[in-house]
Parts: sequence; C-alpha cells; structure tokens
Amino acid sequence: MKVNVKYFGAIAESAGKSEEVLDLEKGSSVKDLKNQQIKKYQIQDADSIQIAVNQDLKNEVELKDGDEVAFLPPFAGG
Amino acid sequence: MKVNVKYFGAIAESAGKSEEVLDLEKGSSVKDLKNQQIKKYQIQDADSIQIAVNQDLKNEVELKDGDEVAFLPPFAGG
Amino acid sequence: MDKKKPKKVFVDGAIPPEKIATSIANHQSKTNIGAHSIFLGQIRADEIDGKTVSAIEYSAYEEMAESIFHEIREAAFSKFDITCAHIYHSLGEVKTGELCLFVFTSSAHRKIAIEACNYFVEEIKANVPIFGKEIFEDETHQWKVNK
Amino acid sequence: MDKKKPKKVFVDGAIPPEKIATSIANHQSKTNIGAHSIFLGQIRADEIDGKTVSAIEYSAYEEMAESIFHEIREAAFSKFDITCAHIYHSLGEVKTGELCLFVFTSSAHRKIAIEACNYFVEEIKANVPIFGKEIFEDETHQWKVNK
Repeated sequence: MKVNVKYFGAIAESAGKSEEVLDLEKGSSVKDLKNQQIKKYQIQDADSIQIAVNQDLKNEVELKDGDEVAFLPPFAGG
Repeated sequence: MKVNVKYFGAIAESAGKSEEVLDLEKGSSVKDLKNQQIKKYQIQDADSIQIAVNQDLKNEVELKDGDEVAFLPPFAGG
Repeated sequence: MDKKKPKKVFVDGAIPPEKIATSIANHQSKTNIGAHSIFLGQIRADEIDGKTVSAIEYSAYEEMAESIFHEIREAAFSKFDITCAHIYHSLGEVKTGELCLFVFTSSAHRKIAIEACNYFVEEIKANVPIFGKEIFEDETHQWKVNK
Repeated sequence: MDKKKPKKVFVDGAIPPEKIATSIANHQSKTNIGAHSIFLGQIRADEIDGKTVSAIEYSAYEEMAESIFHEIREAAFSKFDITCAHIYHSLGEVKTGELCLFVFTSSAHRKIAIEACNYFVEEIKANVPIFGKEIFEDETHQWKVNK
C-alpha cells in the first residue's frame, strides 16, 4: 500500500525533502514508519516528533492505503 | 479660612457649579464640610461619594486654609 | 526606557484606530520586545429602561487623574518586567462604537505583557477619577458607575 | 455573527500595523462591543551563543493548521461570550521588530474579551503545526521551539 509522507521544519531539513510516497507492507503501523524514517534520515530529537495521520495527532493505529502521514517537529507558532 | 471646593459629575450637576471658594471656621473637618454640602445641594447617594483633599483620598483630618477639596462621584473610566 | 517621562494620557474625544497602528509601528525598532498586549474600551449602545445610549461624555478631575495614572505606571513598572506602557483615555464626547480607552503594554514575553495590561485596565477602572455621562438618543442622560 | 465563515489565518510575511487599525475600524459599527483585547507577537533579536537573530522564517502544515485554527475558534466561541475573534499568523520571513501573530477578540465585557484572547494565544502556541527557523545575522540558523 502507498502512503504519502510529509516532513516539516528541521525534519524536512534532515530528510532533504518535504514529501515522498512510500510503499509499505499492509499492516504497517505509525510507529513502524516513524522508527524506520528516523533511522533512515538520522533525524534528531526523535522524542519531540509528533506524527499526524490524515491531520490527526491521535493515532496509534494501522496505516491504510492512501493515508497522509506528517512528521512534525516541535511547534513554534506565535 | 478659605478652602477651594470642586464638584464633579453628578455632584456638579446637583450643585449647579463645578467650583466654589468656601469660608470655613478654623478646625472644620472634611466630614463636616461633606455633610454640610450634601445637605445644601441635596446630593444623592452620599455613601458613594469620595472626598479628595489636595488630590488625596486618604484624609480624615482637619482642613487647612488653602486646601483643595474635591467631591468625587463613583469613577467610570475605561 | 520611557518610564520616567511624564505622559499625557487624556485625549479629546474618541481615540482613532490609526493611533493604535502608529503606536505599534513606533515599537518595531525595539527588538527586545516579543509581545504586545492591547486593551481597547469601546462605547456600547446599551439599552437602559427602554432608552438607548448614543454617547458617553467623559470628564475628570484632571490633575489628580494624571497623577494617579503616573502612580499606576510606576507601580506597573516595578511589578512587571515590561519594556514600555502607554495609556490613552478620552475626555469629552465619545459616540457608540468609538474607542475611549487604549492600554498598550510590551515585554520580551507574552505573559508579562498580558498581566501588565490587565493590571492597568483594572487600576484605571478602580482608581482614576474619571466620570461618564451616558447620553441617550432622546438627549436625556444618566451617570455611569463602574462595576 | 462571523463565527461560521471559514477564515484565512495565514498571511505572507510580516503583519503590517495598518492591518490592526483596519480590523479595529471594522468593529466600530458593532455597538454591542464594549471591549477589545489584542495580542501581538513580535520577532525578538535574541542573542544565542553570541549570534543574533535577524528574522524567523515560518512554515506550517497548512491544511492541518487551518483546521486546528478552526477548531480553536469553535471551542473559543462555545467557551466565551465573544462577539468576534480574528487571528492572523505569518508564513515566510518575518524580520526582527516585525509582527508575526495578531489575535483580536471582542466582547460586551472586558474580562471575556481578555480571557478569550489569552485562550487563543495559548492554544495557537501549543497546538498549531507551525515551525520557525531562526535566522542569524551570519545566515546560519536554528529551529525555534515554543516554551
């Protein structure tokens, strides 16, 4: 299945990109994807990263085909 | 002795004037003057009136010649 | 900073919105500021016993009011780590929908600017000898009392 | 009121002081308003490890941010008896001394306007996916984190 992954701020800088489409095994979890990408791009301060699935931060679920998964560094608005 | 008396807001309206010089007996207190003027001008809501002597609300003292005594209705700034 | 300069608080009539823009623009050179807090008082068309307020005419014991404004400023600068503070209050007639009070505080940090602004507003309402005549549309009036 | 209209929050670059004056002027016809509370965020020239911030470049997860802004508005209107509320946040580069956030709440009564304004500011800081790159005078940078 395919998920659309977005990176922001410091994470986009580490990844060298702001968006990519990944082909994942059916049944992959948010946590799996997070750990995999953190390792792949050597993203720092992993504990401070929040993941939004389809714009929702509350997610401990399996990913579905077509999901939009965003890697969000600490917020700095205002 | 002479004191300069000022009236504001609703009190000035009752008194029909905003200022007058009164000739008082030596030893007159703030309270005496307040009661006298309230009676004279039939000023309403006497309990809500504050008196400032020389711009100071803290005063339970005898008046002195030349004092400025202000009759202040409830504040309504802001 | 501008703490020590004696400041004129009273303005004739309503405070124009442009005055707020100008005050803000004047602070853009102060790059130690991170937050501004602004409070504006606007005249409401209150309905009282079937009559509608069309304006408030403000008067004050001006000399005393200016000295109390000064004391409030001094107290605020000693309580709060603010960079600057500005207060403007109308005298004379201010129509409904127009502004009668403008309080503007600035600080490096938001909480300080906000707390200081609230402090000014509460102190001004409670302690400054300003009087308001609520003028109704039928030209009768009553005297306003702060709650 | 204007509660239900979807609102555009993000603006390109700094928020000009004139925008604040215009927003205020637009509320002078609403004569049920007695108090406005405004919060402005301004970029500080912070010194970090001997280097001075010259600008912050803001980016955001825009679609999610706009929907969170909308949720914050809905929550604020249900919590507080406010007449209107407006929020503007910069995207892109905002130089030191310039404004990056403008929150504007209005109510019949001051405490409600002030509490609602604070609510917006805290919610925006905590929950909206906006990211800030602090650019130093030597063109290096670091990523800002809200405290």
